[in-house]
Amino acid sequence: MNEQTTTLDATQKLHFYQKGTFTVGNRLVSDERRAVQASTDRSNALTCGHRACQGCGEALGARYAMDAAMRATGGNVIAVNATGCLEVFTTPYPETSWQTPWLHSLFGNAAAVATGVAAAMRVKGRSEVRAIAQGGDGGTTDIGFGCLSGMFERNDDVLYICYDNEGYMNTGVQRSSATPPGARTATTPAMGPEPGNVFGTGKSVPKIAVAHGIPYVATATVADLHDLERKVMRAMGIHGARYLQIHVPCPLGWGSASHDTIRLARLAVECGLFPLFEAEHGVVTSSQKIRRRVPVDDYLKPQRRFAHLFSTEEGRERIGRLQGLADRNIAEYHLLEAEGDA
Amino acid sequence: MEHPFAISLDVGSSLANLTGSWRTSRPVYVDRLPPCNNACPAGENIQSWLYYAESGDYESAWRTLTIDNPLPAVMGRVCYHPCEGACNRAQVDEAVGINSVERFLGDVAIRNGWRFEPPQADSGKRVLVVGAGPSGLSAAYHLRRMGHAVEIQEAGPFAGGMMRFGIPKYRLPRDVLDAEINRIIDLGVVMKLDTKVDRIVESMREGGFDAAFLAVGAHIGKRSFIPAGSASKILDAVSLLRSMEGEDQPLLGRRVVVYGGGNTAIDAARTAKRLGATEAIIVYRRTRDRMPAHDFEVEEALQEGIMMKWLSTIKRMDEGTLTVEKMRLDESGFPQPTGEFETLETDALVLALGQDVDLSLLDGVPGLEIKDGVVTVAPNMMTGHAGIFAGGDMVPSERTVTVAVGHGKKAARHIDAWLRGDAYAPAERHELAGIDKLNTWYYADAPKTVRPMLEIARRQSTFEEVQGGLDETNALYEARRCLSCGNCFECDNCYGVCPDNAVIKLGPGQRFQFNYDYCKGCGVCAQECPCGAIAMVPEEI
Amino acid sequence: MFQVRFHGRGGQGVVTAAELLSVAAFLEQRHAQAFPSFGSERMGAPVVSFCRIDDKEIRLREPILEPDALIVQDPTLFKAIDVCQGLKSTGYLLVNSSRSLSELHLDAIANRLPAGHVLTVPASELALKHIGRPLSNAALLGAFARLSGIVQLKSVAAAIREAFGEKIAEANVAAATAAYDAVAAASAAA
Amino acid sequence: MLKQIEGSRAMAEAIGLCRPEVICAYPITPQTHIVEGLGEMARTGEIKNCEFINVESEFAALSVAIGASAAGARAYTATASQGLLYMAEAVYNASGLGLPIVMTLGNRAIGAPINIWNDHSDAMAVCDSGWMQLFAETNQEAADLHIQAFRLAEELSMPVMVCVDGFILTHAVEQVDIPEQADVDAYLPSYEPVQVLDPKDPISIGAMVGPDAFTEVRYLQHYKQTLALRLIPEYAADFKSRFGRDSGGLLRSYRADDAELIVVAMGSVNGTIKDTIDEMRADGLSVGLVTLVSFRPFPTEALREKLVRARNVVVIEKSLAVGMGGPLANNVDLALRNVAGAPQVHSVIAGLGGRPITRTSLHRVLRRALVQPWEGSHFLDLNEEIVAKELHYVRKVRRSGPTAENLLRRLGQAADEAAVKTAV
Repeated sequence: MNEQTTTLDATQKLHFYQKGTFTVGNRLVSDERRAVQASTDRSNALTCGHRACQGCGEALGARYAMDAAMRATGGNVIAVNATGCLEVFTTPYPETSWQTPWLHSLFGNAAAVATGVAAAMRVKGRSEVRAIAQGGDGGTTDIGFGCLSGMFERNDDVLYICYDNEGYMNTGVQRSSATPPGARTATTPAMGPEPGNVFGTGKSVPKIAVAHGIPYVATATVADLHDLERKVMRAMGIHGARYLQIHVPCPLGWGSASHDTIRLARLAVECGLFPLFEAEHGVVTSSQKIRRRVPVDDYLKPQRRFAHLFSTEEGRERIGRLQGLADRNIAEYHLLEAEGDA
Repeated sequence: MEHPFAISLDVGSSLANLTGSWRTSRPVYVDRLPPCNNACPAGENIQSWLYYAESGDYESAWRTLTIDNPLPAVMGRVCYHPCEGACNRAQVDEAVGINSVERFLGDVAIRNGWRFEPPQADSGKRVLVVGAGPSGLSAAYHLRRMGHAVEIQEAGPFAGGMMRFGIPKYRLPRDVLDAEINRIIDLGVVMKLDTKVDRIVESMREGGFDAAFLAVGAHIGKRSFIPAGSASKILDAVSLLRSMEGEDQPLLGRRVVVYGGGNTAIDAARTAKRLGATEAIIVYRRTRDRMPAHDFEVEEALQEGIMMKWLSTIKRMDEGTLTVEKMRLDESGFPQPTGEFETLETDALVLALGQDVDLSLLDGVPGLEIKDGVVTVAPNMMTGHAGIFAGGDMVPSERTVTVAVGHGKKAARHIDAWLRGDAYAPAERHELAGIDKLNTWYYADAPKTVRPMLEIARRQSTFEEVQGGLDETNALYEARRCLSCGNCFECDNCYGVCPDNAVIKLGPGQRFQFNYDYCKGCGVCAQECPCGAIAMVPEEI
Repeated sequence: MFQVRFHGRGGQGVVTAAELLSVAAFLEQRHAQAFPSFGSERMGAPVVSFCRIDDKEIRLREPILEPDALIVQDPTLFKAIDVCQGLKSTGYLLVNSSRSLSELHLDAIANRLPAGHVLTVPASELALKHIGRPLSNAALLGAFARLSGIVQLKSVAAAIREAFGEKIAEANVAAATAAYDAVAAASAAA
Repeated sequence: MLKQIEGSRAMAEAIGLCRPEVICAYPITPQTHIVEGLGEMARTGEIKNCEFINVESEFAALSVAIGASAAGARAYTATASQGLLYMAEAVYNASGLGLPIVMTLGNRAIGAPINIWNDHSDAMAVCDSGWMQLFAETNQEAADLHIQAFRLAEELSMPVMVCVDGFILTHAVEQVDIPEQADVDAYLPSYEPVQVLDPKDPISIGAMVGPDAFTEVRYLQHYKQTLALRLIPEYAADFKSRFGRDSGGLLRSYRADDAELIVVAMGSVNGTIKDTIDEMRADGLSVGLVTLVSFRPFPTEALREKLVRARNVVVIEKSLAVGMGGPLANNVDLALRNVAGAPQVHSVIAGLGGRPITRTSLHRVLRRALVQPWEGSHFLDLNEEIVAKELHYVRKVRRSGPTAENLLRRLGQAADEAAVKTAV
């Protein structure tokens, strides 16, 4: 049986896999080629009974990332959490959904707290225990940005994971600096001369992270588990400051169907609005190619936060500008190039 | 360890919070009908045998396949594979090469000498099968495996029926055909060749048969009246193809015209080409797209240099020339004469205008109804005469090997039930797994494997098999292109994508189970199931 | 309690001077408290620092408002601020200058104080000679030891040696000693 | 070892003796010399096994300490003034999570107007955050309090703020007896956390607590501080027995037992007050002092015991709760609440923004308290003339401009006028 498996794996090098290449697992591939999530002994770092909304992308992304980190470190992970949805829905007294050691301090200090954890582990001679900070986009790109940048420039041994759902969802869907242009939020209503979030605002924290020259920066999505896990594994194999931004759709905040969470994450990548890339020491080293390119309309349409764009001529123009952003990403990160030999 | 009150909590304690109560609809695992299975006239469980083939377990694949069809090597060559036409993968890139994998499995089985499991017990019933064509062989095989004693009485000198006398050997090498027929005979089926049944009721009585399955092929070529000079050489395609199995090959001359638009016309023209004709022309009254012949056969014929004359009818034949009238299609697509004529040089005219069945063995059988040259059968394949069933070319249906094999299986099941004084009730059919039920993103892009083709020069001069088979890697690759439409293939997606960890993985072959204590009913699992094996159903309130 | 106020400009080392004096007193088993004027002054601005010396614990935390002695690193300060504010009538005044009190127009002040309590000393000049840079602290403290007798020269030297590396310390000690001797010579002459 | 040493350096050396494992440093005057000293000692190896982290803000400084402490390390940081306010959220968080961090607060005024000099506004701003607050009178006590603070913090798993007057103590060079390492080791056991982040025994720390348990969490915090009322004197006594010095404790009194008038104060000003009291006693005036070391927990009973026999209590404090008066006075009032025949409490606001508190001014206000005690807050050395001018101007001119700049201008004018007069 083992021999046969080996043969089959060898075959895959000649003819890449059809069924199961992108699925979580597959009976025909060896365990190493299956996602951590395929395993019955995955950590379930974030376990059942949490109070996330139905179809929560963040709950999914957090389990994906933490389980991969647990696998990569043999379970030696301490997680620090910024205030936000993830914190609130996982740890309402008297229940916690976390199975790893976990600490919530404040909204804007997760990176610094994780620095402290890493320092403590080093001083205790337990450097094998790794610190991971996690937060939403509000806690990362806005209020936690100072601490994040500080952790980066000191090159502290922390992996910071931003679960990017493009707004302040915990407080009722307000705009953050990660909210995309055109999106309606409670603080960027679909009213007035420029309805929704204003074009030309916002920032790319992954790019800013790259500018810090830290050892590793990557973006990932809940729609591509293998890619996500690979990046977490890679990150955990490196010491120093690392940043991973995971795109996690929010059915509540985006006005999308709960079952569309992964589909939307996928469409965000495939239309080019959320480029998947990796960078090391300040240089972008790879990007995940778009497999089936779609126009941004396909991604925007299932989300009520963009519904106003589809009803007017001006809105159509703005969709065009969003397409422009997608096109720019595609060009900048070479998202359509033929795949290399890797 | 006692923790500081409230701020610090024991890990995993949220398991106490049963979030399943939030749910308004629940996911359920379902099995849906794959389009390939749905489209197979032989009723093969294609997806099931591909499942085994994917893992390289070819014997299990072959055994699963032959539960429904005893002739995979034949089928893998001559079937027009409606399965592939229905295959959902066609809408992703290209259909899975089911037919080629089937042939691979059939060939592997022959090469390895795999044999069928004999019946566990004899039923004591005897069934007469008339005709050793695909339908008769299929019925005999199934009936034998059900434990019945089966005797095939075949009028011809060889078993195989139209597979031998209608399909040229460059499409179906005879050793392959023989191997698969012999394997059926090895099950204990009695094969009586050169035994023409003239009076079915008498034959049954004399042989002490409890039931009969009539599976006489359509071996009589239809003739059309074409005024012809005395020296004109006119013959029918069925006779031409049949004569290829004899010792003396027919002499057709250098210029041969085949009249007709079906697969038989193509076979005849390609055979003529191989017999040395420098010109082989198919004359057809309509256009290519209206030709009943399968397009790939037309394509292969064109590759081999067969010429086509569309929108033409033959008006008469004189020595060395044919008079042809140009046609045009009317609004409803029927050809109408134009009054324009032309002549074609020709040495022989082969008529391929359809075939009839010799139904003389049914003369005087009470209760039988014959209509348009075929026997009327009930849904259970039984004729109006109790105990006499019929299938294949004899009954109203498409005349293909695959249909015939399907008839044989279906008839066998009904005969078996009838012999037990019972009625066979087919299993309820699942909902069709259409492309809309799938999430094809999870399947890597993998175009269909192209099967090797014999080089053109040899195709024009020899009867060697034109289309090659797949080697093992190719076959594996091709099998793995199957999307497993509608049926869980344990990809772990539902287990992975559940934001609430509410899917329990039961282990290899055991599939999954929902943990409704925690499932919030978001529906991500159903959306992300690649093969459409999860349905969302409303919670009862 | 003996209270000394240092006047200088930002960057001239008034804080260090006060600290050195306190350490010299400490080395004589006395209590001493040195503290700066707590400002955010930059280079060149007038600054002050303080030093209290006593035989018992010093509890007082107010600035030195009525000093027993003033040490002025830069005579130009007399034009800028009221350097002598609060100086006790029995107090000492030591000014870093190569010029005489008259030349500095300090005769009026000198006349209010006891004879021999007011002196100029060319501390910067001596520093240039011994240290190579015009850092007047050590020389002023050497001179002040002789002028006031509140600490001994050897204590000043020891404080300097505690604060600096050997080479710099010895140069400073030399400057302090030279200044001490200069004052001794001047008072002998008087 | 007795040293003539800058206060900041003395504190740094004392903290170093406590074997801190993670030190977070961010510069802000006047605490900067402390972390500079620690940084140097960490670099040279004088402090072993220590992570010294230069962070990007005070918020990060305390946050790093929070992470380190939760992960089981002895964590320390220092700040002052604006820095304390900038980390205020983390200040509450550290105490709410029950993390035994020790932090030095180099007390400094809070702007605007921006002011780098000493007062107690910063400490008062977070006095109810759940941290224990100990105020040092001298640099010796400042050094000693840190050693006691680690023991106290870790015993109760509650953070402690050691408050030292900016510049007055931090920048003063005076003699401090720096303890020996072995003695400190014997006094301060190694840190055994009551909760720790450890993959071997995972827990979740920092849960969201709703109305069903929040009151209990707060009550337990409060209860811990009441335990500290017993522990603080106990640790001070143990400290004295080992090191031979009175340092710390809840409070100390000076010539107060028979005093008719008792002054209450915190921090370095107590030294000047003692000198003043000695002078007043010499004049036959019945004055004494109670020096409060522990402001949080507030030693209500101990203070009551000290004050109850006096006729008048004057609270001299370097802070002002704008719109209310002196917060310390208010707290002292609490100690006398419902006491029959309790002394009258009089509030003096002094030393704001670094204004020197001189014996002269103290004499004036205390002598007045003996004969003509006042109600409300007395602002020591308030320049009433300038205030009156500004008030007049503000009433007259709507767009009167910024108060601070107006006052500075008036002060300048007054000085010029004085100069002109002198010249005349």
